[in-house]
Amino acid sequence: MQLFLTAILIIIVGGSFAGLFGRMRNLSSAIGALSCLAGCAMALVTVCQSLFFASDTGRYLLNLPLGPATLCLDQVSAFFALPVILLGSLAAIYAAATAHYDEKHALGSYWFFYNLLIASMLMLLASANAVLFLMEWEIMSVAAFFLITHRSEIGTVRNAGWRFMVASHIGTAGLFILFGLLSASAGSFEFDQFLNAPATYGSYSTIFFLALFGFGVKVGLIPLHVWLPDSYTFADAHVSAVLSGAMSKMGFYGLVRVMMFLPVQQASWGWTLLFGGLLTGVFALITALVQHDLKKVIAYSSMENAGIILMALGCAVLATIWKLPAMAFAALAGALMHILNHSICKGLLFLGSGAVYFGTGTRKLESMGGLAKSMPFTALAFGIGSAAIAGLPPFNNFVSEFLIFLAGLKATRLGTSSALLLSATVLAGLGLIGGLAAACFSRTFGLVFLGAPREEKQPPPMEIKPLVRLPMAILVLAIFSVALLSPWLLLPVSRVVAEIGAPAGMLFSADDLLLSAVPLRAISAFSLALIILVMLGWRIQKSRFSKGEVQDRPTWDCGFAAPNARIQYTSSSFSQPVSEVFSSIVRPFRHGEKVSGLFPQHASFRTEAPDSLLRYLFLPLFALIDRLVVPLRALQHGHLHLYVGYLAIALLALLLWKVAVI
Amino acid sequence: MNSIATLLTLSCLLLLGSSRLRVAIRMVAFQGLLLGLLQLFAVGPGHLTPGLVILSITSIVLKSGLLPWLLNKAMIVSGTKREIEPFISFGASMLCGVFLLAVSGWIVSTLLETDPIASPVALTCGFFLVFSGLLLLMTRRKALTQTLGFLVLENGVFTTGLSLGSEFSTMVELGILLDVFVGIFLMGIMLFHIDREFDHLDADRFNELSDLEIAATVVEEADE
Amino acid sequence: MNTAWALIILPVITGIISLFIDSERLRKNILVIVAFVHLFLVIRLCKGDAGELNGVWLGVDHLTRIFLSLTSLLFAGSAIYSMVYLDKHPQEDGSDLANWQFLKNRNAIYAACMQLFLAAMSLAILSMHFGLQWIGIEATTLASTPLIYYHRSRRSLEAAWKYMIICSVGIALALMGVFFLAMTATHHVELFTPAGLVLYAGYLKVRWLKVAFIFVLVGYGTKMGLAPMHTWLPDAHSEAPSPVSAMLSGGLLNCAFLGILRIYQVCVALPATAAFASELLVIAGIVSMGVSGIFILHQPDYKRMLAYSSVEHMGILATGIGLGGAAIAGAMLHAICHSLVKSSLFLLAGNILSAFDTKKVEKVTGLLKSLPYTGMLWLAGFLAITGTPPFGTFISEFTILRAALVTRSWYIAAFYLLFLLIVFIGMLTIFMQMTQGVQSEKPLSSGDHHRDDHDSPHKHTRKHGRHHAPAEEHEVSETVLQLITPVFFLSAAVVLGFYLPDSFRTAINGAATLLGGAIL
Amino acid sequence: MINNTSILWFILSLFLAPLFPGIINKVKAFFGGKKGPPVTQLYFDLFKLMHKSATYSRTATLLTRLAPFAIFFATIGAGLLMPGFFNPACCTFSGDIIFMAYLLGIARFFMVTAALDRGSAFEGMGASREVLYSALAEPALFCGLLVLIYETGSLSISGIFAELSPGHWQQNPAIMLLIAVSWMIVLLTENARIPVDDPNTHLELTMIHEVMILDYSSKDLAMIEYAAAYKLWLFSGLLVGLVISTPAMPTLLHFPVFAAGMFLVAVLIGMIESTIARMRLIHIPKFIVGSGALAIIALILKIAGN
Repeated sequence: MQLFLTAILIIIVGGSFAGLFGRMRNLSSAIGALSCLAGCAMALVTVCQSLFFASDTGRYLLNLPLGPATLCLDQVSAFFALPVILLGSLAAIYAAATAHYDEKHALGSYWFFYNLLIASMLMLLASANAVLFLMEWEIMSVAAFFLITHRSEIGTVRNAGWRFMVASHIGTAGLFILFGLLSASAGSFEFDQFLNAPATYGSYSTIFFLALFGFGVKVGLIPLHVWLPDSYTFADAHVSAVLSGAMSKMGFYGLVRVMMFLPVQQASWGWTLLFGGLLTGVFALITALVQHDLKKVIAYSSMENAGIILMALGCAVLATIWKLPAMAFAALAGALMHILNHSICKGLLFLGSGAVYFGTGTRKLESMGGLAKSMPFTALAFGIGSAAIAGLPPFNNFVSEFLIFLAGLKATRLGTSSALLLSATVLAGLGLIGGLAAACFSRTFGLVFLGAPREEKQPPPMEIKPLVRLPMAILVLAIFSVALLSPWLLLPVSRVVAEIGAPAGMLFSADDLLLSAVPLRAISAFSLALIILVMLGWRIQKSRFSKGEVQDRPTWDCGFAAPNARIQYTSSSFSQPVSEVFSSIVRPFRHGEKVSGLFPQHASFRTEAPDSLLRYLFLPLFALIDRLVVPLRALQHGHLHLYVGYLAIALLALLLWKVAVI
Repeated sequence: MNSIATLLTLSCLLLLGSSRLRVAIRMVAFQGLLLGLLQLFAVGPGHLTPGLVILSITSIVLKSGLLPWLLNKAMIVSGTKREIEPFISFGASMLCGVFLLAVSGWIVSTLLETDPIASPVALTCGFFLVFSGLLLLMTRRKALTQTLGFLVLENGVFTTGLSLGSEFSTMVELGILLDVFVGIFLMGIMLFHIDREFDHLDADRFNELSDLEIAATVVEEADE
Repeated sequence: MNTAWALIILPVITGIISLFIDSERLRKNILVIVAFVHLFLVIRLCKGDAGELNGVWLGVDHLTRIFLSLTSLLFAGSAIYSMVYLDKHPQEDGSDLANWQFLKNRNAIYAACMQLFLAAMSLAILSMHFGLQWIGIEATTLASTPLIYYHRSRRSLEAAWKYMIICSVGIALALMGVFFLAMTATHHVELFTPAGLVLYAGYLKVRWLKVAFIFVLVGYGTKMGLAPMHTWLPDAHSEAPSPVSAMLSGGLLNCAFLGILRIYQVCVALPATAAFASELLVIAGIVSMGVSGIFILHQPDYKRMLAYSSVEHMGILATGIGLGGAAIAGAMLHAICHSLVKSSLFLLAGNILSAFDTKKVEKVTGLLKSLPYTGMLWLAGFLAITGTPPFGTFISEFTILRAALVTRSWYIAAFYLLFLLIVFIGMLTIFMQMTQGVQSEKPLSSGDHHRDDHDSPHKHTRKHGRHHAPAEEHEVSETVLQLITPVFFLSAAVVLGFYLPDSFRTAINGAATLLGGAIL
Repeated sequence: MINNTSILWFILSLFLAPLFPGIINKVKAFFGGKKGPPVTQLYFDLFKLMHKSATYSRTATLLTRLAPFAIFFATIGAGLLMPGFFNPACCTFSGDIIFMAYLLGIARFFMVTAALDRGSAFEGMGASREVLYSALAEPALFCGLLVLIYETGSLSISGIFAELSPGHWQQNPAIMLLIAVSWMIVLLTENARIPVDDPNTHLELTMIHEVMILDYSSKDLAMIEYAAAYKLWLFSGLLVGLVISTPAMPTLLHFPVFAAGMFLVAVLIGMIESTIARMRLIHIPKFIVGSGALAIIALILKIAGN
């Protein structure tokens, strides 16, 4: 545990030194990145110790104003530390490598808050005390806020930062009440006291729904997701990678931790998680399909994956209620693996979008295209990332989605109608989400990298420096390694699942593990075969059979006189069928002049679909609050004698109310 | 004790009704005088300690001597002779005065059910003076009359103190008296500043500092 | 006991002396020396023997230790700051007021009144006798009114006048409360101090104690800025010069709060009045938090916003005390943190005001670029005042919320969190608007005197020594003196967030036991 | 686990797959009163294409060359999981049909991205329609599967087809029929048959599947054509396994009965294609969601049933 805390200390100290030398850009980037890497490496040692060799890493006492707070790293927090360490270090390398791209902003404050964010996440995972947890939770939000508003001279960045801070504060208010109730009924702030706390102050359901609300804001549950797309879009690429890859996972960590406190589960929790997750996933994907900003699409997809993880947790809860250990194991393993897989893919996609932004200088899908020729490596990495995030077989996300499917299938063992309903939702829901995700990411990848460039860029986009490619290469490696080694990865995950299930009385036998491991072995075998065969076939075809190949013809254009890049399918046209089918949910704006006149000169058509929940729920709500508050301001009108009148009225009111009573 | 209290209530009623500032200041001076005497009679003729005598003399000198002189000076300098149409007409404020007297009578009776005190009349007069002081502060336009209102309020508080018979050591009583005097003296100086700044003494035109005009700017949704 | 009296009389003497000194430099030095001597004496007093030195008049118990050290520290901080502040507003040379105005020089008044203000506050905090405490609090009002009227503008005059009238009326009612309190003390009680009354709690007349508490709550509540009586606070704090408003928010509100705590000490002794008093306090607290929330949303003037946030925090204190249990210790910690953070915020507001010469929020943008250090501290202050973790206010607000949950008062907890949220959103909008975004150009700092934008020219045209020099654009740099105090106070608030020194812990727990609450 | 007897059947299915479109065209020609191309036409085409040299568009990248291999091998991989000729599939494990569906998904992903790669307006059009319709079709497939799992209790497709018996058809004919119809519609959608998409139209603006492979030539086109035929074979194999459930059949009869079943399915598809005109594009989503609804109705009946 000491090693873990020294790691955190190194990160913070490095960050503050980088902050001091803000003016010298390279020096501060170097210090910040190196300290972050060193800290992450040391933390990784402890995490591996606890996760792979299942050795107890001891406890540490921190003396806080409200009593001593224990710090301990058990299996669950070790697992959740993996995405934080992985993405934290890679994003640090990426940030250091791309520091020279933008001269305007001082990097000192950037590095300070970046390292603070990573350190607070690691501390959050290690804290086993409510007060320390809340402190780290808010420090994490504050650090993220400053990272998002790093380029604060742009109006929309400030807007995004404002929305992020308000949403995270509302979430933390929920957490305040949650930990207040828990510590009240347990009598102390320690997590291990919470385990067997009687439900004196508020029933288990209130505690669960408070946790769902508090952590749901950070995770992106459907009505609370409003801040998520903008914050991830307007933050820097590597920052949004860390935010979506690591910070939103802290929301899941908190949710799992609180669910471990509650000995008895209710069915209503499971159903809320399940249908909440489904709604989040489908809504996110439909909105993603009509977006025209590259990073906003990726942001919505992180919301979609959050939905999938919530569905998995819902299955796990219901499985524990119905006493189906096999299903619970598959669901929990699926959820945990999906958390890890999603942070890997999402990190890769955001770093890719950052590279695209450095190459082309814009995020608009309408004006991109044909980047594969000028940026081959980024194209390859982004391609693998988008195929992986869509949950397609040879890649890692499919493994975890398959486990969740498996959990849904195993529910049929029970035979009751609710079990059937559960498996129907899981199968149909995940099927639809899988299909839409494949649609969304083939569209994004196609529009950005393939075809011909829709707008000429000066200067023409060039490939990013090799150092910047390193994090992406590592992530691609991680994708393939998790995909192919998934059966062996299941062992540490099973230990974590056992630890999660223990308080709820779920004991997992060896054959539950086997029941999930067998399909995974087959899947990894198939994936390996598929990859090898495709590579082999393409290599043979390229070397032996391609002697007569010709590459100079234009694409088949049905004999059109003057084909140019503008005839390609743009993002609005690609998403037109979807926005047609789901127009009630998405409500897109249609801007465009009608084609008129015998020989029409000019016509343009553009659809735009801002987040419908934000537009129809929160903005009117905030406007209503403002309208309500305005008349009340007449209280401070400036007339002295009325002020004295307030005094007199207050006195008389109290006297009459209380004196009559005495 | 009771006779002085009734005199005080009468002077206060007159004050509520009078529209001319000169009369008002004289009334307040008279009240200061009555208050000094009340201090002597509150304890009863038997045990007059030297401290008590000094106390009443200083309060008479301050309350009916120095302060009215200052307020007169302020009145002359600012040239405001009469209180012009306060928020409620003088007749109405007289009526309010009577109503307040009834209310303070009711409060005193409810309070004194369990433990009676020396002179309930003085207590009612105290409450009445406090309420009419507040009424003056609330309904008059001129800053000068507001100071007078405050003075009446102070007198009311002192009479309640004396009627309840809760006397502290003379040093504390002197301190309280000194504080009140310095307070009103400061108000007098500020009256000169107000007169110089605003060249009028209408307190209700002091409403530059307010939060009325905050427009409800809705957080607009600006997408780049 | 003589150190206690020295604490009070020393500033009075030096205050009067500095009234007649003409040299600016000497006066400033006296001010700072007095501040540090006072601080040294206070520390010696608080470090003194553990037993309460409860004489008839002055006494030192845990409550005094907390508030006296706090006030003295704040005074030292604002004394250092006012050295720089007075340079920015050089002495008025000869004003043509009527001959009544024998005190011509406003800086002299400033120094004198600041020291008298310190003396009055020390008296108010140290005094055990209720009457003496009333004199102390009344003296603070008298000493602070000329300070508010320092800028000699119409707005500051109006603010001073309102402050004077409302506070005096409030304190007069408090005096009535004190008389009623004297009434409750039957012949048994010989010492008219909180400890004395608590000793004979059985014999007190309950009915009069309740009426006394109502009058004291309304009276000192006016001085403290609780909800319906808070109307003077935004005007006074936004028009007063920054070091003065720092002292007002940090020190004065605490004295009034102490006034209420003293009588609350007596009320807690009797079970009947305990419930009565805490219920009233909680209601007043929640109402003031709500009222401050209304006015902070879209507040165009950042000093008024800070003033309303003081109203809100006084509301939090009142709620904390009312809830009882661990919340009382939480409220004590909150009082310390709030004073530290609020005074540093006001001093920073002074920096911004002297640089941008306007109080309008939309005219000040991109603070992080124009005044980097002030900008950073300004943001740190925002995080502190809204109770985000690294600062102590988070610990206290969480303790108060937890106490509300423990006593199963769900509505209070709900309103408490709702209003905290509304205030957070309001302040977030304002602070983001000021610190971020494109750097707004700083007007040519004319430097002669603080000119508020819609301040109408005085009736008498002021004779300026020199006509306006050709406006040269000189960059207003942030001098170190301007920043020392906020940096020191904010770092103290951060330390309180992580580690509570033992002396603080014993003081807070002692105060909590005095007021019938559980220890932290 | 792997059962090696099925590998022979798998290889046989590899050879027989191209026959399937031939039969459909033959039936369509018969209905159209024409002689039509010989049944083995696809074999000749494949043989011809294998010997031609490829031309690629200027805007095409490496992906265009890689995609055909991915499509081909993914579809073949899906075949490995598919029980053919009433024998368990080569590799069976619980949830293998989901893996099969997603393997077809990766094939579709490569098809769509390759279409976008060449930067032509028509291929983008086809791609955007293809992704939407397949996304809507998957839930129907899975719901039908769920009912079958619920009926038979086994989690793998081979187990299901082994358990299926005429008894199930007698017990609740309505449910089985609904599943069959919804799977038929899924077949028509996934393999771009008439009501959803017209395989041999030449109007690029109306195509969905064909337009995406417009720009392919020689060996790539051959592989994709073969993969399409094999996919058709898979889906019809599913249908046959569902309809003709014969547990007690001697192994001798496996081949002829299965071949007859496949022939009947081909004839059915041919008849559908010759009798129904193609649907307007805006109605197609309703049509597919309709098939999903059928499967869900079957599900509800099942839930209400027990």
